[in-house]
Formats: sequence, structure tokens, C-alpha cells
Amino acid sequence: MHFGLSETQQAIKNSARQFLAAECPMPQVRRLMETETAFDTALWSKFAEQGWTGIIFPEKYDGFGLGMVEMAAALEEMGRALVPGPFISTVLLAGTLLDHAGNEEQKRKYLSAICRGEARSTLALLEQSASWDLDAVQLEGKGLPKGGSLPDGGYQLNGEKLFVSDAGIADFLLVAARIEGELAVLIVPGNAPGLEKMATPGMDLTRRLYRVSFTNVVASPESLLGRGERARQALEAALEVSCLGLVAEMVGGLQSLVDLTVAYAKTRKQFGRPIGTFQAVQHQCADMLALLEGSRSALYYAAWTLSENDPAARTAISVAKAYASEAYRDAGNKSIQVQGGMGFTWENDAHLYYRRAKASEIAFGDATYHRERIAQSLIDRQPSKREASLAAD
Amino acid sequence: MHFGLSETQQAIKNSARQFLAAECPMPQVRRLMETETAFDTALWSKFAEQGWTGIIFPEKYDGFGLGMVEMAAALEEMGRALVPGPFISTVLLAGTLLDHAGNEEQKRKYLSAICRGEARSTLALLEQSASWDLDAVQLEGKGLPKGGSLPDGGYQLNGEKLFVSDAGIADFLLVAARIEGELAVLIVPGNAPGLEKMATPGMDLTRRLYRVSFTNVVASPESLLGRGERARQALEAALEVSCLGLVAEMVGGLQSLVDLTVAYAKTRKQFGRPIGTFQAVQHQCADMLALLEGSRSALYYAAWTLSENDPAARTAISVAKAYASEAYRDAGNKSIQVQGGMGFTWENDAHLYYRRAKASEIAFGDATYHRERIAQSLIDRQPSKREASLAAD
Amino acid sequence: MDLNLNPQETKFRDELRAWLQSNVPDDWERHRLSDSMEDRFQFLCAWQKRVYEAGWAGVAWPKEYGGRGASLMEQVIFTQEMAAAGAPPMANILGLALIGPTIVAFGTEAQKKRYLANILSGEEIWCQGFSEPNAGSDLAGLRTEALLDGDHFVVNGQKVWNSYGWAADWCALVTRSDPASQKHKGLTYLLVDMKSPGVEVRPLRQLTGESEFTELFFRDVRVPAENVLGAVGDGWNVALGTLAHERATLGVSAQIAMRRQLDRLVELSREMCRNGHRASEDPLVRQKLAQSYVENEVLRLNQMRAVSKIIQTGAPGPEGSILKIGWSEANQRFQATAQEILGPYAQLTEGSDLAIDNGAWSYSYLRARGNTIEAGTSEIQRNIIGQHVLGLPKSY
Amino acid sequence: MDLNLNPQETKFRDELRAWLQSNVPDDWERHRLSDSMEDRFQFLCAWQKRVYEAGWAGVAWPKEYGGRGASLMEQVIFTQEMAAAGAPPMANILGLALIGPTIVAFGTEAQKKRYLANILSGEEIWCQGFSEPNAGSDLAGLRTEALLDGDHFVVNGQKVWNSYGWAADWCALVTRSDPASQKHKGLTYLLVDMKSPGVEVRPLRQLTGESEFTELFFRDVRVPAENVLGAVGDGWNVALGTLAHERATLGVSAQIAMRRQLDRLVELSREMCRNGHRASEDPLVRQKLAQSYVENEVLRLNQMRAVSKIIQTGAPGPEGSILKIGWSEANQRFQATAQEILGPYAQLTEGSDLAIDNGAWSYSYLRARGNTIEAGTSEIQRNIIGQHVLGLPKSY
Repeated sequence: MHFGLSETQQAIKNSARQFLAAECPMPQVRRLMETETAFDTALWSKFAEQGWTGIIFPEKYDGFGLGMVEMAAALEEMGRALVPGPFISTVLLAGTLLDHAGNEEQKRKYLSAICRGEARSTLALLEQSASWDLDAVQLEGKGLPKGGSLPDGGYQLNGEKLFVSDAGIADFLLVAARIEGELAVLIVPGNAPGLEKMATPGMDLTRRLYRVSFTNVVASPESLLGRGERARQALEAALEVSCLGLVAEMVGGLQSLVDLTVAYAKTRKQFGRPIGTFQAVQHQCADMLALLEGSRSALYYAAWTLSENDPAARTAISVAKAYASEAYRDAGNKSIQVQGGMGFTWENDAHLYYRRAKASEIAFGDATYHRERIAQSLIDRQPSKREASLAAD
Repeated sequence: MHFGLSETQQAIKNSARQFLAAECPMPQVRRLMETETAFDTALWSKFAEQGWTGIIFPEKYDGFGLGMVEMAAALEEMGRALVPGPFISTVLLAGTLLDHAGNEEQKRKYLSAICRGEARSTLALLEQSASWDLDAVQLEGKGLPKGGSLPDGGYQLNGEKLFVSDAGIADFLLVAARIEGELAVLIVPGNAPGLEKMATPGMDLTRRLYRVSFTNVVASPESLLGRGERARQALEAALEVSCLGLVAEMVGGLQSLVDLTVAYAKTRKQFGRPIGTFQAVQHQCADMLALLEGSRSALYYAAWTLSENDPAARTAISVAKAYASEAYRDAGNKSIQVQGGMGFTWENDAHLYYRRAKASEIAFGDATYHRERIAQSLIDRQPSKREASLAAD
Repeated sequence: MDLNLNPQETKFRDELRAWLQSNVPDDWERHRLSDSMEDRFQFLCAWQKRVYEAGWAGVAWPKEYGGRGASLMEQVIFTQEMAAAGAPPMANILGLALIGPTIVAFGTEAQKKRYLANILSGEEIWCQGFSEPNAGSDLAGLRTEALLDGDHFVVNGQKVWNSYGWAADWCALVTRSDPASQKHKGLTYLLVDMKSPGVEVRPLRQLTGESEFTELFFRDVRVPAENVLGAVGDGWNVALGTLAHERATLGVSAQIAMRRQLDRLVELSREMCRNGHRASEDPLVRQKLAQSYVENEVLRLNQMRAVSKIIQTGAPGPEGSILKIGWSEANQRFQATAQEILGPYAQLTEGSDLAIDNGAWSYSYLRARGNTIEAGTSEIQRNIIGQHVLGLPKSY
Repeated sequence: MDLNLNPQETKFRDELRAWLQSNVPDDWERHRLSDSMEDRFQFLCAWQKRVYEAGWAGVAWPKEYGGRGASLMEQVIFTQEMAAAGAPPMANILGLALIGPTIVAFGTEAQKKRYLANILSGEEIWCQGFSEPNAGSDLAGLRTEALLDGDHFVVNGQKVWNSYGWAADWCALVTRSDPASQKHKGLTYLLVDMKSPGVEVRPLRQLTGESEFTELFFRDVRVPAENVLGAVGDGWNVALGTLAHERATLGVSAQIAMRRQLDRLVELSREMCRNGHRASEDPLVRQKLAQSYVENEVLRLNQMRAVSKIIQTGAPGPEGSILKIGWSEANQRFQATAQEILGPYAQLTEGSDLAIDNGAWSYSYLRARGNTIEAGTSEIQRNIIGQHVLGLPKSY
């Protein structure tokens, strides 16, 4: 038994760090966040060369075939570098959905394009309720009559999706809808007639959210990725994987906050000595480290259980997300506080992480949402005697 | 407009402090808490001589006729001195109930006895649900048939009351019951046949809780203090007044914690200097002071609104109780932490306050209970435009 | 203990209410949300002039200098009534709340005559030059130099975090007039004309994206010696006076602003749906809203009690640090609570059509982060409480 | 990352489970709750002997000194399986977890032979003499004197907060052997026979009312020079070794104990009624229980990760302070949560027939208050993290 990255996993992490230090340093992040889409095609191509765009998918579809722990290790470094753009939406959300629900043809066409870095995508899920519960999906996919002027057996979509990340640069969108009352996922081209994408700017400047409206958008019969139980399971899998990836990013961001805050506390002087000598500062730094290490332990455990298809994964992911959501925000608060006036300036990087922390806290459900998921497994089922007491299992 | 004690009110507070420093210093508290009832007749008589046992009741019934702010000022000092015994149960709970619901005869007999310091009493309210909601009262007072062997028109009580403070030394108990479905309060002698009182020791060593069981206890027709709306209003009034008095005690206890902790931090040395020079210690002391002052402001406001019969009193009391409940506990934690190993000893007084803080937090509803009361007034009624914005009203 | 207004206070309040009812501009909300910082400021200047001309500016200032000569309690009533009426704030807030009272306390007769009326009318806008890049919380470590040369001080140095620096005509500047001095000694408080040659103002962009603050650069700026406030070398004491006013007064408006936001949040929670119910019916939401109310009430009551104490003792004391910690930390908790209750919509910023109240909530969440840093960090306030209220030894 | 047990670990666990199934005494719960501290201790001594004789004591200790020679991971599995089986703890816990490992690391061959086996069997019970009345968190300030007189050290001084001091045969004592020395220098770590003339043990009553700890008084106690552990004057390093073990190991059992209480709390919340519903259906209760679970899981996982790191690096490091802060503060939050959920009944203590679980909850609430003080206060742990993990300068 070994709890920690293996040598290979550590090597993946190290090389990701080196790569990002060279290719996506903070000035690059700041440049991209001032652009309309916070996306850079050249950088994305380099990600593809690293194999990241297909990191967890089968080689058959041009993926890299790595596991969840390796993915988490790489994402940790992306979060540390505050990489802008659609990695989670394209690779983790859309990629996992296609991998789970796509038929051979859909995988060859869409998943491979993602793995090769040729296409960007996202999932359009949330609606007005802003609920992550799949039962909240209401957007109707109306079956088209055969023999009409529109494609036989296709679907017509009318309605609106909110908080769709990176929709503006998506070559195609995966749209959660309801067909005859059943949950379904459809593939809709980014330039489909009747599809409109409006940016809804948020606190996180490095990642874009959109409101996507559908006005008589037609989806072909081939665009149906799945419906019923198949769609639900694929959506659940995509959300779990993406939530895990997001937590990995959060852990990386926490690491950055610790690093930049400690560096500041060592050099900045007030009252004639480095501020790190003051317990009020030193102890905040210590607390930040504890928040980081706790988040990291929860992350690695969640990644491992998911990679093992362990039924504990669902709760482990919720534990990690609930803990990291509050830890990242709290560490952001402490980082800015320790840095005082300097921490409150635009030029200081702390607020970029602080903003990302807020967006990450919300995405895939906040701490309250995940605690309720945990409560369901902790309280509502009757655990067996052994299971309840064996804290280590 | 003046927010603070008037000169007279301050004088009452100062003289209470001097009196208690002489008559109930900490060794006396420790002596009493080792006794079975934590009650001392001689000390009680002295309280009566000070006029405390009748502090808020009309002179007509041998009371002292003071207002809520004066009562709060005196109770603050009792809480500071950690006075053991039945002040709240006898004077505030039972006294207020008698004052509100009693008829002339009952007041002359029972309220006067309390005011003169001749009788101790308490309210038996909570049942198995441990709920402070009056609707939770279930103990049945069964009407006795006229002309039977038992007193005409009396009541027979069967059941159990829990968490009854100071029942062991009560000369008579006021019992909340239900007569023909209606809320009612009955006066039951402490030695009534069928009445059994069992001590249920709790964390607070200075105040006793009892389980009181009723087995065919007979109450005379004259013992009915009130029923229906009259009983409800009197009970509500008694609970509000008592809750206010408890908060005053809590503020006094907080003051003691601040005093003893700061004194320790000034003198105790570690690493060659007084521990108060360490920010980690100094800042905990500063936070304790903030908790104390916030609690005190909330207390005085609640006392004033109640003395003015201001409809804002209900919420003001809940604000004070919710805030002080967490403040007192938190200050207790900090006090012991600052004092380190010494704070964890039996000989150190901090834990006596810490224990009292826990019992006080629970009594008359914890912070969660009072926040829900606040929510009812804040959320559920539609405030007028003006009222909502005029924060000062 | 008597929270009823006395007849004089009642009269004051009733007259003020009547005046506000017919004078509060109805287009402030629109200006507040949509105009540029400069336009907004012009609007506020016009409003302050109107308030001044009606005799409501400087409620507690002496009559001989253009004030109303009323009590501090009436000043508080003024602040509350203004808020209740939805009136705009005053443009020259630093002059009114901090620097004017300092001039009243430390100024010569000539200085009072020269400056106070223009502060009240808003004709001269003031900013405050205290913090420096290497002396933020450590005010005693400041290095901006003021060397006497004939009947002028020559000022060289840099100040940061100046609110309204971009609008100011005058600056209350703390300088080191004795270059050999250390810490609290040898400081001098100067009143500096911002139009003096050598004064440069640069915007300082803060994490919200705005440039609410500036940096000020002084290069051989000549300031007449008569512009010293208090004695030469006594700048520390004068500055402490200003800071005490800052701690004592900032909280009143902060508390009221928070309460207004809380009322709005309650309203929103009644409209919002969550799991098929109104959010306001969710026990978690109810607890959070009630807790915010509790904290806001405690702020309000602490503030009222402090005002009564200042009226008794004559000047704000170090207890003001409790108020400062109180409102700044309560506001941060409240903003976090509001984000949690409002959910994903709350993260959206100005310019998103889905943003609640046009992004007011995301802005106030970010802006609140500065509360425990500006006007003295929470760490410094806790030091002050520890040492100057509780009498603990100096910390390290 | 591989949380599957390897074949050796699996074998160990299975054998242990089988042994526990037929050997765990079924009357521990009764002894735990009702007997006197001394009776309870006798019970635990008997249990430890049984464990030792079956070869399960000292899982990770070298075989040549009576241990099992297994890995640290197997030691952790041992702790977990013991807890899962509801087995009693070991009587000689300080000897096993702290002092034994320190003797393994610093002892001479003769010392290892002399002490280790008796620690494992529980024949000799150990306590730890570190804290002093004026040197609690400030271990470097300790003053208990040990002066060399021929081939003996003569010890004079006082120690406090000694767990099991009343039961101990031996004491691991940190002394100042060079009276002219200051701070970390000139300390010597002695192994002291508690039956030596001049040793006095007094109970120290703690805020729970129990006397779990003692005070030790040393008056001219003669300790043979061969009982020095490590070098004379190097006691600071040896003591740090003991403290590192303390931080690294205490957490495992604390986490498990907390988890068992959490499971019980969940069970109670399913049975309790609140406003006409089960408490476990109340959204507030659900959030609190889930948060306790989150914190407990993070403790468990941090601990597992730390164990893996110790296996890699060979010795516990200053990161153990994160674990110490973690379990102590999480347990305090958990106890407060439990009190809130259980309501008025939870305040009742042993001896009240209404008390939940015979007062276990009120006891654990009070006892938890000591967690952030014992074994190094949270303040000291944060200093260690700041200075020895993050590399910040020494604080004041």
C-alpha cells in the first residue's frame, strides 16, 4: 500500500510543471484573460502534443490511456499555472461523455478530434434552476416527424442553457435534453442555425461562461449520443471525472497561493522585520498549508477510488470537492490578507486565484451540495456493522 | 438618546459586584457546587435583603419595582461571580409567571414569598422532546370529578418533566400542563404526594437540573394559575424575561473570562517573556473582548426593548441569546487555550465558566433555535419599505 | 439606557426627514450603477452642495465654522436617515468624516477659517496621504520627507492607497520632518494643495478592476509652514486623531450598507426557487440569513454604544478597533453567505444580463476582501485592542 | 498511488482479524464505563500481555528486540483492525508508541535489551517527563536539574501533565544536566526508575474532574549514568524524536475514535425526534454530520499519506504538526457539533439516567478541550509548520 504519487505519476506532474512554466507563465495567463474567449489555439496544440487532450481516453481514439491519478497530477499543475481555457469542458466533460455514451462512429468522429486537439467542446447542462441534479434538465428535444422537410427522425431544440463553460469556442456542444420525458444527450454543432451564444462574464477572468439559447435548432438522428439510463450514466460519469479534475486544479491553485504568500512573508518587511516573523502572519501561512495538504490527500484518494471503479468514489469525490471548495476560498482570503495592500492590487496574482477559487467552488456543486450527497451515503443507508466501524476501508 | 447604563443603573451594578465579591467569592462558589443542591439558604437571605429576589416585581407584593435594564445589570454581576443556585428559576421564571398570570390571592401568597426570599420555585416545562416550543407541552392535567374523594374541581397530573432547574429545592413548582387540550399552568407544592425529583447531573456544576415525575399528583382548583391564552402569554413572558436574565449572566461570565485570561497573559512567561506579547495569544484576547462587547450591546438593547414593551423585544432577545451563546462558548475555548495546561486543571476557574457556558447555551433554546425565531420575523413577514431600510429603528 | 430620541433629536430627525423627502434626487440609483467614476463624482458634488446649502452638512461641527453645532447623536441620526431615504453619499467624505474633525481638534483659528467651510460645501475635496509602499500598517515607519527650507517644507516621497486621490484638491499628508528621527517621533502632519508643482497622481488598480485609489508622488513639493496641522514633530498624535475618527465613523455607513444588502438578499431569497421551494423556506438559508442579521444588529448596537461613549468622553478611543474588526469581518462573512445563497448567478459580473442586480453581488464580494486591510489591517486592530484596551504588553 | 494491500499486508491483516475474532475480550465496554481507573488499567495490562504473547505487540519493532519486524503500514493496519474489532487499547501506550521507538533509535545495545521487551509485554509501564510548571510549550526552558555525581546523575525538579504517571514503572525524563546552559543546549534524556527514592507522584486533577495525569516531584533522585539515552547534553534531539513520534501516531487512534463516535452520532440522529421528524432528516443536522465526515476523512487520508511518507523517508518530520492540529481541532469541532445535534440531553454527565451513552458525550466534549493543548499547543504546532516546514523566519 502506498498513498502518494508513484515515480511515474510524479514524473508526469514534474514535466507538466516544466512545460507550463515555459509555455503558460503568468504574463501569458494575463494576456489570454484579456481576450474575448481566454483561449489560445497555439497553446492548445501544444497541449495536444503533450497528449493532454486525450489523457484518459483509449489509444484507439488517439487518446493517451492514462488513469485518473495521472490526470489529477497533470491537472494539479494546470491549476497551479492557472491555465485559461476549455480543458475541463472539452476533455473531461465532453470527452468522458463521448467515451461513455458514444457509438463507434461518434467516438471516431468526435472523441478522436478532441484527443488530437482538433476540436473543442463542452456540455450544456444547467438551466434556469442552476441545479446540478440531472432531474432538473427540462430542455425539450422534440422528435421531428419522418418525411417532413427536416431530417427524418431528428430533434428540434428550443430553450436555453446557462453557465455553459467555453461555449464560445466549442466546435460542437453536447446538450443535455429531455426527449419524450427521458434524459438524453445530443451533439449540436457550434454553428448550428438557431444556436446563439452570449457571454455571461463572471468573477473568474480565465474561463468563460455562456448563456446558450436554442431557437428551432435541429439535431440529426445521428447526433443522439444516448438517452435514458445510458445518457444518465454517461452524464454522471462525466460530472464525476470533471469534478475530480476541477478539484485537482483547485489543489494546484492552493499550492500556488501557499508559494506566493510564503515568499512574500519571507521578504516583505514591516516594523523592521520580515512579516513572516509575526505569529499572526506565520500562523495564517501554516493554516494555508494545512488546507492545501488536506485537499491534496482528499484529491488523491478520490482519484484512486475512481480509477479503481470503487463504489466509494462518489462519496470520496464529494469529500474532496466539499473540502477543497472551502479550503481554496479560505486560502485565497488568507493570501490576500497576509499580503495586505499589495495583495489587494490588480497586479498581484493572488486575486486571479481568488476569482478562480470562487468559480471552482460553484462549478459541479458547492460544498453544501456535496455535503448533502455525503449525507445520503452516510445517513440514509444502513451500513453494515463492520463497514461502519472499519474507518480504514 | 443614550446607549449605556445610566448612573443609577451603573450604581446598582457596582454595588452588586461589591456585594458578591464579599458574599460569594469563588471559594464559596466551589464549596456550594460540591453540595447536593448548590444552594445556600443564608446567601439567599442576603440576596433578599438586597432586594434581588423581588427586583422586577411590584412593591405591592414586596418587590423592588425595578426595570429590565436594572435586572440585567444585577444579573451580569451574578454571572460574573458565577453565583450558584436558583435565581433564574425562582425569581425570573416562577416570579414572572405569577406576576403575569396570578390572581390577587396567588400573587400575595406565592409571589410575595418569592420577593421576600422565603420561597424557592421553578418552572417545569420541557418534556421528552426537550423542545422550548409551548405546543410541545403534553403533560395532562385531568379534571377531577366534583364530589369525589379528591378536591372538587382539582386536577390530577401524570407524566414527566425534564431539565427542570433547581426542582430539588423548590417549595412549589409551576407546572406547564394541558387541560382538555388547552395549555395551563398549575402550582404544585414541592412535597406533593406522587411528586418525585431525581437529579440529572450535567456539565454545569453550579446549577442543578432534575427529572420530575408525576404519579397521580393532585392539584387543587386554587392551584390553577391560568389556562388558554392567559397561560400562553404568561409563559411566553416568563421565558423572555428569563432568557434575558440568562444572557445577562452570560455577559458577566464572558467578562470574567476576559479578566482572568488577560491577567494570566500579562504575568505568565514562556520563552522568556509574558505570553501576552505573542500575537497568537494577544489576538485571542482581543477576540474575546470583541465577543464580550458585542454580547453586552445586544443584551442592553434587548433589555431596553423589553422594558419599553417594544414589539422588537422578541427578536432583540433572540439576537442577544444567539450571539451570546456562541460568544460565551468561544470565549471559554479561547480562555482555556491561552492558559494552556494551567487552563485545563480543575483548580483553574476557567472550566467552571466553560461548563456554565455550555448549560447557558442550551437553556431557553440554543443559537439555532433563536436564529429560526429571527428568521420568522426577518423573512416570513413582509416588512414595510420604510421599516426594512431604517436600520436604526 | 434610553434609546428614545429626546425632543431636540426628534425635531432634528423630523425636519431632516421632511427635507430629504423633497430633495433626495431620484436618479442616484441610475448614476450609481451606470456612469463613470468621474461623472458619478460630479453628481455627488452637486448633491453635497445642496445638502450644505440647506444647512445639513457638518451636523456635529461647530456653528462658527459652518457646521450645525448639533450633537454627535444627531450626526448619527443624519447618517441613518440619509441611508433610509436612499440618499447619495457625500462627495467629500474624507474631509467630512476624518480630516475636518482633525482640523477642528488640532487646527489654528486661521486654519479652521480657511478650510472647514470649503470641506462642508464640497468646494475643496480632500484625500488622505498616510500609507506608503513600505509603510502600510506600520505607519511609524513612513519615509516621505518634509524638510524645512525657509518658510516652506519641501516634500519628497510616495503615498499609496489614497481614496479620492484623483479628485482631491487637498491632501492631509503625514511626513517625516526630522530625517534623523525614528518611528513615532519627528513626524509632521501637513495640509498640501494638490495643485502644487511636483504632485503627481497615478491611478492604482485594485483587484476589483477599478481604480478607486491612487498613488501620490511628491517631488520637491513646497508646502508653506503655516500648513502644518498641530505642532511640527507632533504628526503622530494628529494622525492618530484622524485614524480614531476613521475607526469610529466608517462603521456606521458600513453597517447600514450591509443591512440594506441583507434586506435585498431576503427579498431575493423569497423570489428564488431551490429544489422546488422558495429559497427562503430552506432551513439552511434561513439560518444563514438570521446569522447575518444577528451580526448586523451587533454591529449597529456596538456602534450606538460607542457613540454614546464618545459623547460622554469627548473623543473616540482605541475601542474603535473593535468596531473596525466588527464591520470588516462581518461584511466578509456576509458577502460569502450571500454568494452561497444566491448560487451560480452571484458570480456573474456587471455586463452579464443574468447577473443579479447588475453584478452588485460579485462586486461587493470582491470589494469586501479589502475591508480587513484598508483603514488598518485586522492584525493591527487586534494589536491595538490587546495593547491599548486590554493593557497587554507590546507584541512582536 | 496504490491503496490495495500487498500480499504481505493482506496476510498480516487476515491473520490478525482471525486472532482478534477469538481473543478480543467481550467485557471491555463494561470495564471502560464503570470501573475505577486502576481496575481499568489492570484490565488493559492483562490484554496487552495477551497481545504480546500472541506476537502482535510492537508490529514495526525489530524482531531482535521482541517486535514483529513488520512495516509501519502493518502497524497502521494493526491499529485500525484493533479499533474495528472494538479491542481495548494497550496499557503501555506511551512505551509502545513514543518511548520504545526512541530507545530503538537512540539506545545502546544494552539499553535496547534491557527495556524493549518489557515495554512490549507491558511488564514495565512508562510515562513521559517533559513538561514543567514553567516550561509547558517552551520545552527548551525546562529546569529540572540532573547533576553528575560520580557515576550517577542527581535529579531535582518537578514535571507536570504526565499521563499514566500514577501507573508507571519508568519515566523518560528530560533534564538540564549543565546548569550553566540555556535553551536547547545542555539537556539530557534520562530513563528513570520510578521506584527510586525521592520520586513522588501526585495526582493532577483536570477540568473533566478526573486525574488522568500526575505531577512528578524529584528530590535528590539518583539515576545511574548508564541510563542516559543518547549522549549527555543531546537530550533536545532525543526528545524531538519522541515528540515527532507523538505527533505522527496519536492522530491514527484519535481519528478512529472520532469516526466511531461519528457513526454512533449518525445512529442516534436516526433515532432522535426533532420537530416531528427524525433528526437525521433535518437539513441542518445532515450538513453538520456530513461536514464531520469530511473532516474525519481528511484526517484519515492525511494520516495515511504521512505514513507512506515516513516509510519512504525513514522518520517522521515536522509535517506531523499538520496532523496534530488536524485531529485536535477537528475533534473539538466535532464534539461541539455533537452537542448541538444531541441537544439538551448531551450536557448530562455520568450518573444521570437521562444521559446519552452514560455521559460519554459530555465527557468527550470537555476532554476534547485539552486536545489543542496537550502534546504541544496548536500555537506551537503552527510555529513549527511556519518555521520548519515553510521555512519562515523564527517568530516572536
